[in-house]
Amino acid sequence: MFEKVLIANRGEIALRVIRTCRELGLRTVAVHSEIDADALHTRLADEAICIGPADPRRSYLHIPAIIAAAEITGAEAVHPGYGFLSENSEFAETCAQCGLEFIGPLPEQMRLWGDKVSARALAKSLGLPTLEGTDIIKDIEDAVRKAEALGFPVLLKASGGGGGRGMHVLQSKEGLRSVFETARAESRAAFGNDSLYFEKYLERPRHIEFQILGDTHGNIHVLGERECSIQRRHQKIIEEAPSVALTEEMRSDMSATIRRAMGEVGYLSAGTLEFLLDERGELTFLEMNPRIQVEHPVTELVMGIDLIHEQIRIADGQPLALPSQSLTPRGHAIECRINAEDPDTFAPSPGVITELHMAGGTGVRVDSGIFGGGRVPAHYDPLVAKLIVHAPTRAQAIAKMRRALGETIIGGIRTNIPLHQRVLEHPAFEEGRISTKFLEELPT
Amino acid sequence: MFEKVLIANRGEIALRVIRTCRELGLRTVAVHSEIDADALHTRLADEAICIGPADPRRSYLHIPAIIAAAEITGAEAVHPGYGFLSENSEFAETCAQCGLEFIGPLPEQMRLWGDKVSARALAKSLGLPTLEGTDIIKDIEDAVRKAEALGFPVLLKASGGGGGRGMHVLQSKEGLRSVFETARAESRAAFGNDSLYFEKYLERPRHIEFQILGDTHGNIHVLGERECSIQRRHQKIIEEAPSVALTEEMRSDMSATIRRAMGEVGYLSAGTLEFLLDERGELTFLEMNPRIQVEHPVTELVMGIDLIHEQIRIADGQPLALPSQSLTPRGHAIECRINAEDPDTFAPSPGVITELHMAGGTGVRVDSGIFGGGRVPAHYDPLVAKLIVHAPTRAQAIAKMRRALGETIIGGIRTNIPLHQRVLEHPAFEEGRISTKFLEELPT
Amino acid sequence: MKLDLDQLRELIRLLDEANLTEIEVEQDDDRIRVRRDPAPAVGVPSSESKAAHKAQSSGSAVAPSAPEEDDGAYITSPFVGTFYRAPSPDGEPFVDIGDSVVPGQVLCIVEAMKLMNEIEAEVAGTIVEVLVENGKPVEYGDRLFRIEIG
Amino acid sequence: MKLDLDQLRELIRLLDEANLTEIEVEQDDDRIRVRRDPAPAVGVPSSESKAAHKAQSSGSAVAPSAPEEDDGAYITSPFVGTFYRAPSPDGEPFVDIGDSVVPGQVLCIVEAMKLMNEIEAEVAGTIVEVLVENGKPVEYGDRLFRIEIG
Repeated sequence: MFEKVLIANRGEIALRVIRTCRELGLRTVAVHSEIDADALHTRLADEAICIGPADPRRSYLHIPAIIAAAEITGAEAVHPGYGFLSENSEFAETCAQCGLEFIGPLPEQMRLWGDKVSARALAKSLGLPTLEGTDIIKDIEDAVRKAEALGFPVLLKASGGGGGRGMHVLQSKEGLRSVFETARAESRAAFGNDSLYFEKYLERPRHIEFQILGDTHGNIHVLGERECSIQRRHQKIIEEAPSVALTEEMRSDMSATIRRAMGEVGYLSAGTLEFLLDERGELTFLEMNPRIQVEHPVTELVMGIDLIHEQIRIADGQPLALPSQSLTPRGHAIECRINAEDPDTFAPSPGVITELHMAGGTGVRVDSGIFGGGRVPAHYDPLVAKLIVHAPTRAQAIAKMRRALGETIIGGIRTNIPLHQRVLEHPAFEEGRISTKFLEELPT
Repeated sequence: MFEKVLIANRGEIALRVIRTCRELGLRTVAVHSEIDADALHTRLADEAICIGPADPRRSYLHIPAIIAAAEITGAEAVHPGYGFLSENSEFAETCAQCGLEFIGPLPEQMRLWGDKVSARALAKSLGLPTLEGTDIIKDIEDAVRKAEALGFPVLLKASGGGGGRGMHVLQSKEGLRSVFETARAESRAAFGNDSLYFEKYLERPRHIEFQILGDTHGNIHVLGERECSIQRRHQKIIEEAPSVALTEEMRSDMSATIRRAMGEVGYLSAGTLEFLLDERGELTFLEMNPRIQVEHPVTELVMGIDLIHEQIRIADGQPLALPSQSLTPRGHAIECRINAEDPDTFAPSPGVITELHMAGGTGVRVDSGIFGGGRVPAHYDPLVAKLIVHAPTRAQAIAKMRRALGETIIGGIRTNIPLHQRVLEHPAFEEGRISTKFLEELPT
Repeated sequence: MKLDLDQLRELIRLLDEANLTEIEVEQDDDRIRVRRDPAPAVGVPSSESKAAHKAQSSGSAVAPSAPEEDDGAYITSPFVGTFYRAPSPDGEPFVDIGDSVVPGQVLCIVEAMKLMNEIEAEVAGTIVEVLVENGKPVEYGDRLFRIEIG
Repeated sequence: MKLDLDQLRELIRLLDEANLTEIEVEQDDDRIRVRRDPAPAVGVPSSESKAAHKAQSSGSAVAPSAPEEDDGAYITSPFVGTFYRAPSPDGEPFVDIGDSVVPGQVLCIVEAMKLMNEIEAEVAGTIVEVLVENGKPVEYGDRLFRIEIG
């Protein structure tokens, strides 16, 4: 077993990984940019190495600096967290070449699922239900042809995109040309790839995703679903497990399908299969995220497991040995992503934390990267803390989250706590009548 | 159902009750002394009433002030927490006379179990195994006779005592006279009652206690045991659930005995039956605490319930309806009581909190009454926070607690965190070889 | 001197927005400085409580005493309860503004648990202000009357 | 007096970017000062980390540059890696104390991922101190040499 793990990330997820490593008796190396010299992950790791300036391209995204940090500290394994280099197959390969255990999927799996069009084709061939969609669009004439064949409304998507970026809804062929040109330019700029394709556009789908784990012994576990329909511009902000929209039959059918499919590709480590659920109750495959996700704690709470621990076991070649009870959820969990941003304009709100009181008590988990007196830099993701609750029922979890949000105080920066409170107080949310359009349609 | 609850307490337990009330949609009234005007329970309740000066006898122990606070705020129920008035039958009676629902046992139950000698006799008559002991000692001649009949070593105890105070070990009859006189004077001063009795003294017992709940419909639930052997001068500092010292058979046998016994007396609300476990595996009844206890969260975590919620349901006359899974523990939980005191001399260490970083992440629960910039007054219990962890196994819970203690930072006051760390690192603790003598015998 | 308040407000807004502690601008003979010292109480939850914290934590009166203050002295409540100015609903108030009082004289009643607690003056003086309305709840330490000693 | 708010905002941006606590500018008779006191360190976890925080958070050198300081200037490491003073284990050091250096002259090697990165002087001057031992790891921004410019 490796004994020293470098965490190639920052913020709450770096802390999350450090914590499990420490519980397992593994030593930890934090890497940090200059502006993060006093950050919590820098302070709480056993060792910390400054790898570059605040600009993430020259620090957290700079592969040679991270590898060099592993070399000089003698780290034997690397956990990439989420974001940054977590889905970069070149990074995973470089780690392997340098004799570092990469705690995550194999590089070929990352490549396999990284391109949205090929991922969808693969999913289809593996027997997963997929949304009707097209191949790569050749040109504007082809676009018109393909869109009409599919039937409006359609969604124009970037093949190399992700995180909801680079998507455009078209209700009719009107304006298709200009949207197509814009999207192509955007995609080239953002992803270095201007391939676009169409998908059937669903008006009010739910976002449902399944957590999986695969080990080197060919075992695949499907650890239930999460509902992440509360999104703003395709960025999830509230997630829960389980989803009220799935029946026990839908859950077990889809779990069996996924287990078979992922067993076929020999998937390793943690991964998430994202689906849309339409109003008729059909689940269709959207994409596969070959990494740990921000919202993984809701699964941990209802399943009673530690997903980072399982990732480490898998990287060490151990077989999965989850208790049988971990395959059925216990109670209900909800996560609110606390972002440093204006709750109305969504403008980022970096700054110094002048006041801090995080919620506590029964059934409350806090995964946070901030501390009183600490700085939230403008250079990185605005996620500063995750407030996660667990209760016997969904209604009790909602009551607990309201209580927890009410006693959370973060001064010095603006946060989206008021937005969370508005969602949590909304009757439609309470009744579970939600879709990815919920926030858009929420009256202010 | 009552809609407004007054919490007749302060610190973490007041917050604990406020939180559950809020989750249930109940309004809360905090009472506070002058020095607690800025305390967390004062700030987080819906209303707060100043009831007197810092001296607890003129505030938190002053029954008329608390009742008057309920009257002027229109509170309909009172939760006493632990300590202060929680075991005062006169307070419970006064609440009833004033039309306030007392969230706890009936006054007659408090009286029944409040006197240690009569409690032991009652327990014996109810079929609970009791430690060999004597009646009230008449005088010094009677003391010598009784001690010799029982056989040394013996424990001299105050009939009205509690919390481990007023106890003396006698290895032989040498010195019995002076110890007897001292103990009698102490007991008179501390408890207003100079009745003393002997109990068989066990050299290295474990402290094991069972959590119970009884409702107005005659249902009694026994919610497993807690092991609280890590004590300093009979003050518990680390508690866990379940105990490694009980077999499944011992647990279910004792649960059945307790259920029958408590059913017979018609016990209401939460209560704890404390036992000693000797080296031969015999459990003997020690005392019954008719209230919620400091260490109740370890039971909550392994049973997946909220004991304060259950107390409120019971006070409202609802029948207990715990899920069947709540009768067998899931995983292992440990609680460390963080006290504002010197870890070596145990001298209290009040002051202003200048730095505060509480642990977080998977399986960590924090019940705290402090905040950065807040004051820990010298007038009250030194308990400032409870760090509670939950993990699948005891070994994992220990690793998690070490991790959590390591990242907890409380500046401005001294705390017993270093003592907790020494215990958690000790091989005997790790192996579960503990007794109430553990701390005494721990090398510094 | 004529203040440009809008300009000042703009500066304060900037101070807040940028989370600064000081802005100073000097132009010709004019100088503006806005400053906010950082609150030492980091981590103080202050926004959540809905409680009206009438009781001052600095309130030093622990009895119906009359501590000297810059603007006179106060009679504070030694009990939590309901404040009554008269012995009965229709009765005359025990005292009113302008009345002279002597030590031991009953000033009001604070009722708690159906008990009428008579609050007596401990000093001689003149009532100059009645601070609580008849029939309203009072907390321990609440100011009831302002009194001019002598 | 008329405030140039845009100018003020620009100063605040600069303050933030450079992580400063104060900027004061005086020109002719005008003076502007913006200031942000560091929040008092309540809640700052400081005792847990076992990491040797060699990198100063105030380290402003982001390249092997030679920023002026009161006691000379420093060459800092632009890479994480292992510091070597000579091109080979048996070789002579590139430079030693007392040596004059010119811009572009190789001063040392920082090895990372088996790549030997040559660190060059960007200014002319004299090496007055070697701050890292041969073969030791260095972080980004670590000071390698002190140099007297000129």
